[in-house]
Amino acid sequence: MGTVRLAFSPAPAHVRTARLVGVAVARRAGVADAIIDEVRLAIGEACSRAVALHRRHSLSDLVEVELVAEAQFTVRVTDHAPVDTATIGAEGDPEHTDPFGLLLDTSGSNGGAADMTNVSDEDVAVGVSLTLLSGLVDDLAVIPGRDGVGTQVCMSWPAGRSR
Amino acid sequence: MGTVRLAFSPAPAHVRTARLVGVAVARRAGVADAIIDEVRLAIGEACSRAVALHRRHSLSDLVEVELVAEAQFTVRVTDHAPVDTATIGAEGDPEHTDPFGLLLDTSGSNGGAADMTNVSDEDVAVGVSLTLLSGLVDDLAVIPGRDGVGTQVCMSWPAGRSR
Amino acid sequence: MELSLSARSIGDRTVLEVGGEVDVYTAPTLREKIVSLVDGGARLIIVDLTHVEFLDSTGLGVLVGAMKRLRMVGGDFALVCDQEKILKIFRITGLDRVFTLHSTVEAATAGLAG
Amino acid sequence: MELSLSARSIGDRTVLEVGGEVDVYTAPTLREKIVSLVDGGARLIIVDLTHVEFLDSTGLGVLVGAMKRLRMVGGDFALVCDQEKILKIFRITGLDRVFTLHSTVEAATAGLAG
Ligand SMILES: Nc1ncnc2c1ncn2[C@@H]1O[C@H](COP(=O)(O)OP(=O)(O)O)[C@@H](O)[C@H]1O
Ligand SMILES: Nc1ncnc2c1ncn2[C@@H]1O[C@H](COP(=O)(O)OP(=O)(O)O)[C@@H](O)[C@H]1O
Repeated sequence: MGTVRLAFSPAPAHVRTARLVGVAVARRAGVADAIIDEVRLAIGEACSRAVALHRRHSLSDLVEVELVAEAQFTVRVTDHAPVDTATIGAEGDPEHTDPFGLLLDTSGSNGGAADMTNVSDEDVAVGVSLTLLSGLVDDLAVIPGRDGVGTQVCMSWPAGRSR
Repeated sequence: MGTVRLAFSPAPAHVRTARLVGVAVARRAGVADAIIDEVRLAIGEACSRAVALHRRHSLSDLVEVELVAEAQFTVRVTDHAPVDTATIGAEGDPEHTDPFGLLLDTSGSNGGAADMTNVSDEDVAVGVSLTLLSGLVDDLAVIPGRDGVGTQVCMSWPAGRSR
Repeated sequence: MELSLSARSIGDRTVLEVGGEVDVYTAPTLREKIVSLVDGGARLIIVDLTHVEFLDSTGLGVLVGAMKRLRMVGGDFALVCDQEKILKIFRITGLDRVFTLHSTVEAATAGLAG
Repeated sequence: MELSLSARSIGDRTVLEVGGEVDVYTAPTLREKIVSLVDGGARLIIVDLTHVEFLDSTGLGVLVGAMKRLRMVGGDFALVCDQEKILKIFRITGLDRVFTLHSTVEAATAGLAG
């Protein structure tokens, strides 16, 4: 079946398109029905994360998704946002995100409007995104983009068919 | 909403993916429900044609689709097949394809196995493809690809929303 | 969405009911089915497109091929279709003048030159 | 597929029934709805995820924001979910330990600290 590439302006609506395409190609590649929900969620997460990063840096560059159907079904989602420490800080170490620490910064101090604005819903989302991905996908790698710009989220799943 | 690009190996299954994406983006761009069926068919035709041309020339290059959602919803389908006279002959002039002449070459002579093999089902399909496109799409242009390789089918429809 | 095919006999007529999407991906399956019906002796074939949701030029190519195949063996061929969306495709391509189109299976069965 | 939202009151509890897909595209609508319920005086909110077909990290972010918002005004917050597919998302992210999750609206209504 070969390769399908998708590239889209960093708008939330297109993340849905990416999920749609990802699932369609995965099914045709022979990915088992039982894991299609995970594939859908993982592609959505990787794309939402890329869209969020582009928007945070006011980048209109397209987010890129490459889908390759061989013995494995491989998905690569590439963003072009500068890899800065803020991003890495906000995302944390995917294997060791502490949901209480990350999310409930206001709970110990009994909360307050000022505290709450420190961690927005979007920050929480970006924070749990890689945690979710690493929990969902056994074969996951997050690598720096070419030329040191952006990151690439690479994921793969077993596929039944190779054509 | 901006731009969505799709590129795929020249396999029939991916034409379905292209229709799926095209319709999803068209809807979000605000293309009227009443013409969605035409948009689906037109994108499918343009992509089937590109896949057929790549296969005829044993090209594994990806077929490219660009979808732009602005005041108009614009679709550009690009193939990379050499533009040879055979192609142009088989496709004919889209405005003046004669269905009897093109399809029924065996009817006058009462038919025969030898005659029938002259025009295959695929030839018929490629022959009527541009006819169908030009009948379906008011705003249609078929232009040579960059560097004189391939062709680009450009189509557009009114879209309600510009974001 | 997927192609569905089901054939039945009405006297010496064979009715092939087609459902779902007839496109570049599924058209080969439709062609094989029609070839196998003709190889199996069917001479008067009615292809019922009532439940077809999508038809493209590849599907039209297969239908033209089927008609030619039947004419070659002295048979006949008719189509059933009452969906405006599909009829429009026949009209645009001029194939409404090439095929015998009926709106019901009954009309097609009566109309075929046995 | 599209997000559906419908709120009803059971005594001093507000039950927000959510259906469809809660993702990066629809999460802002869910957030606005919850904010407007809190602004309208709701203090004990149960978000019923029984009919949710898809939930991603953006949706989780909105739910966390809702809980924080309610705690700040002295309210309370609970979730209803019995779909394994969705529960798995809470478990992977550790949010099953952060949220109060019930399998029915009745259990959630009884459980909320009024
Ligand atoms: N998933 C994708 N969708 C659309 N365009 C892409 C995608 N990946 C790469 N491209 C575009 O293709 C061009 C070449 O990309 P690259 O991957 O470097 O080339 P190649 O893989 O053909 O060597 C780039 O300009 C890039 O914008
Ligand atoms: N629809 C598409 N989908 C995927 N890749 C594409 C598409 N269109 C172009 N590309 C890739 O992007 C690269 C740059 O294409 P081009 O259109 O020349 O660049 P740009 O429009 O960015 O100037 C090419 O390598 C081409 O393969």
